[in-house]
Amino acid sequence: MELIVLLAIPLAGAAWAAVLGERPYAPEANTAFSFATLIAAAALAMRVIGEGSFSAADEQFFIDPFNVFLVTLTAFVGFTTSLFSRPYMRIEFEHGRIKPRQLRLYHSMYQLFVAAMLIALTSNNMGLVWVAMEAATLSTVLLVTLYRTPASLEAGWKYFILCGVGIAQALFGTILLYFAAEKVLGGEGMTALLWTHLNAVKGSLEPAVLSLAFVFLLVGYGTKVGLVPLHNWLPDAHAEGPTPISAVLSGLLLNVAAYAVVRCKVLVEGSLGSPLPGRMLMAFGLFSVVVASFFLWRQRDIKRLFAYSSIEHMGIITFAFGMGGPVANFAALLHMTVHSLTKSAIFFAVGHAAQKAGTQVMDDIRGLITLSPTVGWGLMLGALAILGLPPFGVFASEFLILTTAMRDHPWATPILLLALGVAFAAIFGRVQPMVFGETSAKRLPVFAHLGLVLMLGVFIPPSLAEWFRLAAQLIAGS
Amino acid sequence: MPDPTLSCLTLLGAWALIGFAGLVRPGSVFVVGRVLFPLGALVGVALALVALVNAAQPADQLVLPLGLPDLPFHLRSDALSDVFLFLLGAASAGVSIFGAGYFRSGEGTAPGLLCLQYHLFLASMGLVLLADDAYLFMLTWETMALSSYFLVTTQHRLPEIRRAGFLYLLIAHVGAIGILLSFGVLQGGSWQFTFDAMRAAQLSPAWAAVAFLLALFGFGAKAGLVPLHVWLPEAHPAAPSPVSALMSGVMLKTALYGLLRVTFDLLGEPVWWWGLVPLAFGLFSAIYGVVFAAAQTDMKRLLAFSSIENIGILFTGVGLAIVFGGVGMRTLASLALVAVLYHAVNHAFMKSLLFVGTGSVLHATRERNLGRLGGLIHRMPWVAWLTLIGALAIAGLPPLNGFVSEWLLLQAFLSAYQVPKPFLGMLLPLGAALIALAAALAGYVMVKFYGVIFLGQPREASLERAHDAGWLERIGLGWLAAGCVVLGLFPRHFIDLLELVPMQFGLIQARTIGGNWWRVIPVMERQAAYAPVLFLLVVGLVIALTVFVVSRLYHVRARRSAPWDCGFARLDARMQDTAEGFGQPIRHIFQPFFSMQRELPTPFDRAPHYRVTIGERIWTHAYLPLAELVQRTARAVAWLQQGRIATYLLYSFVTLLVMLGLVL
Amino acid sequence: MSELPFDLQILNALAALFLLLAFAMLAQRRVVALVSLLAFQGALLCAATLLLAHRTGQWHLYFSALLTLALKVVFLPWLLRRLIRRLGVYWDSEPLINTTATMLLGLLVVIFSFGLAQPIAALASTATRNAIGIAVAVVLLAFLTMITRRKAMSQVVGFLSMENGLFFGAMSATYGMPMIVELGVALDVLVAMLVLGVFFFQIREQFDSLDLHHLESLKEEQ
Amino acid sequence: MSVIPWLTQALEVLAAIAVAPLFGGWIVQCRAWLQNKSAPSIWLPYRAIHKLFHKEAVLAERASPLFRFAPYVVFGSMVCAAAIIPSMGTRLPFSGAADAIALVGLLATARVFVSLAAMDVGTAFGTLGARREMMVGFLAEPALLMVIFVASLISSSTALPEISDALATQPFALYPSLAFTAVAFVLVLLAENARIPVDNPATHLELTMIHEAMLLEYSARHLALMEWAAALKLFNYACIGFALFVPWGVATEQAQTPAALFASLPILAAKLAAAGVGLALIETVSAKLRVFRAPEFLATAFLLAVLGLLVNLLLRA
Repeated sequence: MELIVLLAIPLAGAAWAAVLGERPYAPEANTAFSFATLIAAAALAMRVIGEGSFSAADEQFFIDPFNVFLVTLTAFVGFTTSLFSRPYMRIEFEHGRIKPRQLRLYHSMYQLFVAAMLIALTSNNMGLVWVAMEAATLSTVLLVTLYRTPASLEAGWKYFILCGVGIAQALFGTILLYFAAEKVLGGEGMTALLWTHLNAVKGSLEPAVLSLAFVFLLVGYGTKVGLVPLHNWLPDAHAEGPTPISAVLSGLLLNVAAYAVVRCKVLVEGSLGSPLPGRMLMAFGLFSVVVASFFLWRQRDIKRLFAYSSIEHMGIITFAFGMGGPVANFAALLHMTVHSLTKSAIFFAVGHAAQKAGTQVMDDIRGLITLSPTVGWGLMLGALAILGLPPFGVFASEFLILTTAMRDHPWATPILLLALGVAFAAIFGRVQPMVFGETSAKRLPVFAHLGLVLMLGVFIPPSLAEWFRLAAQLIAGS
Repeated sequence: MPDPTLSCLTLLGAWALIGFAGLVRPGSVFVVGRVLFPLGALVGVALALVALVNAAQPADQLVLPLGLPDLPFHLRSDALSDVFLFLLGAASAGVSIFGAGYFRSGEGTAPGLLCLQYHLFLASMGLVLLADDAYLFMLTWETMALSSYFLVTTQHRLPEIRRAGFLYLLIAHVGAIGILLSFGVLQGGSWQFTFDAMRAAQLSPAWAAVAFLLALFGFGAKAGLVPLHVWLPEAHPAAPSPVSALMSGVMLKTALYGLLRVTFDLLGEPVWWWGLVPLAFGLFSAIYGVVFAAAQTDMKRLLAFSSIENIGILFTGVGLAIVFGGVGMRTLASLALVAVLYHAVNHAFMKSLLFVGTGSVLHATRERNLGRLGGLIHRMPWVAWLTLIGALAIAGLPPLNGFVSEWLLLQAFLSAYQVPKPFLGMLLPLGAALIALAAALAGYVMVKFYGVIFLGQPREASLERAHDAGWLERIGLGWLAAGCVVLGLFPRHFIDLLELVPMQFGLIQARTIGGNWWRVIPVMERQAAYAPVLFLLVVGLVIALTVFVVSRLYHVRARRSAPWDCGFARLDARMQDTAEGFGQPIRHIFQPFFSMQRELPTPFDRAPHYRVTIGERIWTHAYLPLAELVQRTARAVAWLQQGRIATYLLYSFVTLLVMLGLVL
Repeated sequence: MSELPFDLQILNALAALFLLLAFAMLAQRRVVALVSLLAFQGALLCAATLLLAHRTGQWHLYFSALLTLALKVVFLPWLLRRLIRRLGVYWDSEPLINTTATMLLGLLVVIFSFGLAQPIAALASTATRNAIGIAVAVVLLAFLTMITRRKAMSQVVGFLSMENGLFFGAMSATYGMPMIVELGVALDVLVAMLVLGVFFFQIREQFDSLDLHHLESLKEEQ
Repeated sequence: MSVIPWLTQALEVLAAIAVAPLFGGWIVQCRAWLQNKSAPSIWLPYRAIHKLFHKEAVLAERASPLFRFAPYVVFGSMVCAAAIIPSMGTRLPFSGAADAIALVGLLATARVFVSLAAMDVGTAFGTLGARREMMVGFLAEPALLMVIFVASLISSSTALPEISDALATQPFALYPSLAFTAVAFVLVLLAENARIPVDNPATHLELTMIHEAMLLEYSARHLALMEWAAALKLFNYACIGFALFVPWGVATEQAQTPAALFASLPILAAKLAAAGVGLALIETVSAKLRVFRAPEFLATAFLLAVLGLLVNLLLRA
């Protein structure tokens, strides 16, 4: 029941906005819909915590601790982002950078995007997951090109093609999965693509096919996760789209893609019984972390900068999932949470900063702390948080990941640390002059997020920890 | 008697509360300056007392329901942490009360925010000392770095200060990574990150060495051990003086604490050759720091380099202790250790005193450049006389406290010839020679520091309007100066406290340093003894007698007139030595240390001018190339992103093929 | 494979033809021709689906055949042709790699993918033994097509032929995906095409051309 | 406890205060003879001091209290130093209060105060002198410490009386290390007491002067105390030398009888006389160095001392 509500609300929102999305009260309505979604998600979470995982709509949908926490996260960030986008979009509108039509498009697509992600998260049917992922892409493509500038068009085009191709690979992977599954589960019933059933029989699935399938799935969904070298769409899309979209792309879409990858990994690992998939994830993750950290050094555009930092963190998460085991998975989930909170908070701050300074070029943004203390502090603290400085939660997850890496793969630790060091120097060196210094010329969400992250650094509520643990076990496949 | 750890924790919590109270009326200098900072000082005193009481009691642990799910916060108060908590409380009390008078509004960060950062800094330092598991340690460690970073960048409008802050946080972070790795090794397969687990862990010699070296790297970076010191001379001058005082006086010591904690407590039995590393680096830092201090022209940079020197001395002592402990000469090891701890506490007082002194000068004159100071002893007698005590103390002159610790260290060095290792027996006494050299140079530096700032003629007309420190600042200065004197005159009692540490480490079973309330006997009476009180008594007696006799037999008439100066009439302020001039012999003698650019006037210059800029070779030879390397790599990586979509598709294509090949 | 029943032989023939078409698209430089090739691919797909539907008698296969016919044979080609006419892009300029080289590459790709499919084909219980290999080959060839083209339009066509390849694989290997998925996928493809339409016009009005070299400005400055 | 040690202590201090100027005078005498000039009266130093005490002190306007206070501190610490050094007997009550390292520290204190006082008025010569004095000091001090270390290695004690006692009582043995350090010590002594070749005590106005330059602003009683302290310093150094290298003749631990004590007086006198001649000789035969060369001179001293240390550790002798 909660599930239907959860999925219905944003869809309704999309439909509504498609018609009336440019009305003056539209932003408020948008927020209202997001808030309703959040409520529904919370209710759902309550239920799962209460009764444990369950499935719905003859098993097409399936809720377990793993995805329900992502659902809640998605709903929450979706809500805060809508809060942030209210003033942001109004200013854009007043500056005449967007027209009513585009505002309508924006609102409807925003809701659609949220809906798509929720479906992708809750669906039990790998095929449906694919469909939802594709829908999420399509709904954001037009948002990336919202400003109609040449750059934004280019970014949108790259986003569309690269992710399209990638997602096509994922589809082929899904087909192969189905091909392997129907041997065991029989093609007639609809069960052959249901993750729960696959998970139940993963031991008896044909390894050769599954490994092949995994390659396609990994390349496909990996493109959306933004793993190097499949990442090339990501910085452009983040930099050129409106900031709220950058926030949800970084904060949510990447998570959802990672979620899909992990779901597949669980199956394949179970079938192969070899660490190969894990190794692949680790390799991708490590490569992404290192390359991204070096990319950070040469950035001029503030949103590009943080886009690359998203790649870096996705790399860390992928690496952690690749290592597997309860601790690493726990850490990865924690990192997912804190990263999407922090990164979206940063993008909020960046959005305000860019609007204040009237540019996204970092060299032209100076002395935010005098221009507007809240933005300045928000950006500074956010940057420090994302760089893994205590007492913020990112440190907690990175601490766990690093220590686990030290235990299981000592060779990887120095590489990770090197990358983290480089990234630190790069990002902090850019952010500090923007926040401080002489300038040449109400933001609740930021601090709400940072506050949560801060709390997660010092104290992880037992219930949440339990939740993570369940999820981690689930992923570890025990 | 309340639970030791809890009582410390409460006091630290009080600090944090005071900090947040600053946010209630962030703009009000009165609330912050007249209420909160004095309160903070009181808490500091209380903390020092509590620590003194706790030190005598057995170690006591406490677990908080916070932290990671399977790693809650562990806290522990034992002799080692209590000694440093005492240091923190006592020194910070003086600095806080000074700060109460020092911080004014309109200088960078708002007072309230400053108050918050300042007290969080204090609290986090305290928590570092109490932490008993790796996570809490790292957490508070980095919080300490972060809060101090914000304090350093109070005047963030100046680009060089931003640069300083960046450099500081960067190196702090790199060091923290080293420490984290060290902990990763220390847990030794148990994957429990509590210190108890680390104490229990059995490490192979190789891994133990790795852990030690990593820790040395990490803590060395924080302490400013050469060559990881580059942030220190930048950050200390950048910060407001009370903050510099805390950073130099207390924060650097937390690094020492960490090293001791890891080496003697977590690793248990150190191996003798480990000691050589901190010994070598320490000696080098000592000489390096003091030589550069002598060449400085900015009073706070000068003090920062002198801190590097003292850190060098401390690490030398640690190295010596490790060597002694490793070869089983436990009594001497504990002697060296006591010397180190003593010097740590001394330095906390002396250096804080000097830094806050420069703070008052800065406020009175708005001037940090020695070339524009002078003659302030007439304008600000309080600051001048109290600072004199600090200067004499740090120059290691009896009967003040600096001498005691260096004396103990030299005593330890003197027995080093007994170390039963080839060469070591011969080389270690040379270390004593270097320490002596460093001490003597420190004297040189302090004469320069004090003489140029407070004595002679004012080099700028504006100095005539300089005003003396306010009463709160005087109290602060007085407290710290008193600390220097008391620690110098009654070392015995304090040594009793310090000796608990080697006992905790199991180096010695009972106290070995003898003596009574008025004298110290490090090893045995006929070898050496030192009785500062008696010492002072005799000198004072002679002085009094002389004064008396002279005034009785003759007269005490005196009249003022223009200085004679060999009959030269037109004497002006520019004829006295500048800071550069005073440092010239050092620059001359230690040429190889410096990389100097000089601009010398030619005989025909209409308006001749002379400029010299003194750089560190380490910058040009180590740090800049590193940065260059990263840049080049980044450029190479950036080539991946060429903007052509076909290329991107090719990437995916190739990736796909490669991975298919993998599973094939 | 003479012992195969006749309809399966036809299916194999279709598969081979499918591959051939992929090659043709790799070689073809006239955009209009590309589109018709695409339509032809769609037709093959539809035929194969019908064949399988007839053979296995699964009703939903008829449905998906219908879907394919409507979407991939009729609608999309029509849409593309219309766009081409409206935007006046008939020719693709010289491909990035010359055609013969591309063909050789394609050959290697095919060999590779057949090799890849060997173990799977060995255990495929379905009638079509080497369909997977062909599907992989087609997908990769389409990939190659996209890489080598300069015009946005031809890239899209390559993209669609990739989708066709996928469906052919799905069809022949597994008799089609579950209905709901098929519907979803079809919907997505449709939407994608519409989005594309919008895109084209936006790009056009920005750069008054669909040449991709206009879209190479976002990069790391060297 | 017996009265003898206290007697010794008192006697030593008084003797030091009393004899120090005479020693200076004696050196002047010897030098005059060696350079066959007619020498001033040997009592001249006393007269000078007496006269200075009578005069009215003239202070520069800018002189701070530190300037007036310094002479007393310097004088006091020199007297205190004299109390540590065993010039007649090795059983001194005060020796327990401070060992040789403390002695070095004490001398350093005196030096620092002289230099600070010199910088106080802020004249060109004052600061110049202070700088040079500190330069000499920071090289001489570790050298002196090394010298003492060598001796303390032999006698395994850093308390000066213990050292000289040990050296005096043990059966005579040749210590090559002591030979090295003796040379080093002489160099340090010359440098620290503003003698040729580092400084010229016989001059008042010379661009290369060190000690005099610091005292230029002093007059009357302050100058007198400073001069007296300087004389005491020379006397102390001489006594340190005796204690380390020719300890024989002092009343030792075991045999600290009044007889021995009084016997030690003429012996001390003889030593001082000899030392005076030696100093005069050195000052006559050697030319003054340029100030820039002074560091090398002292570096040599430091090196010799360290060499002595190594030799000692190597040969255990």
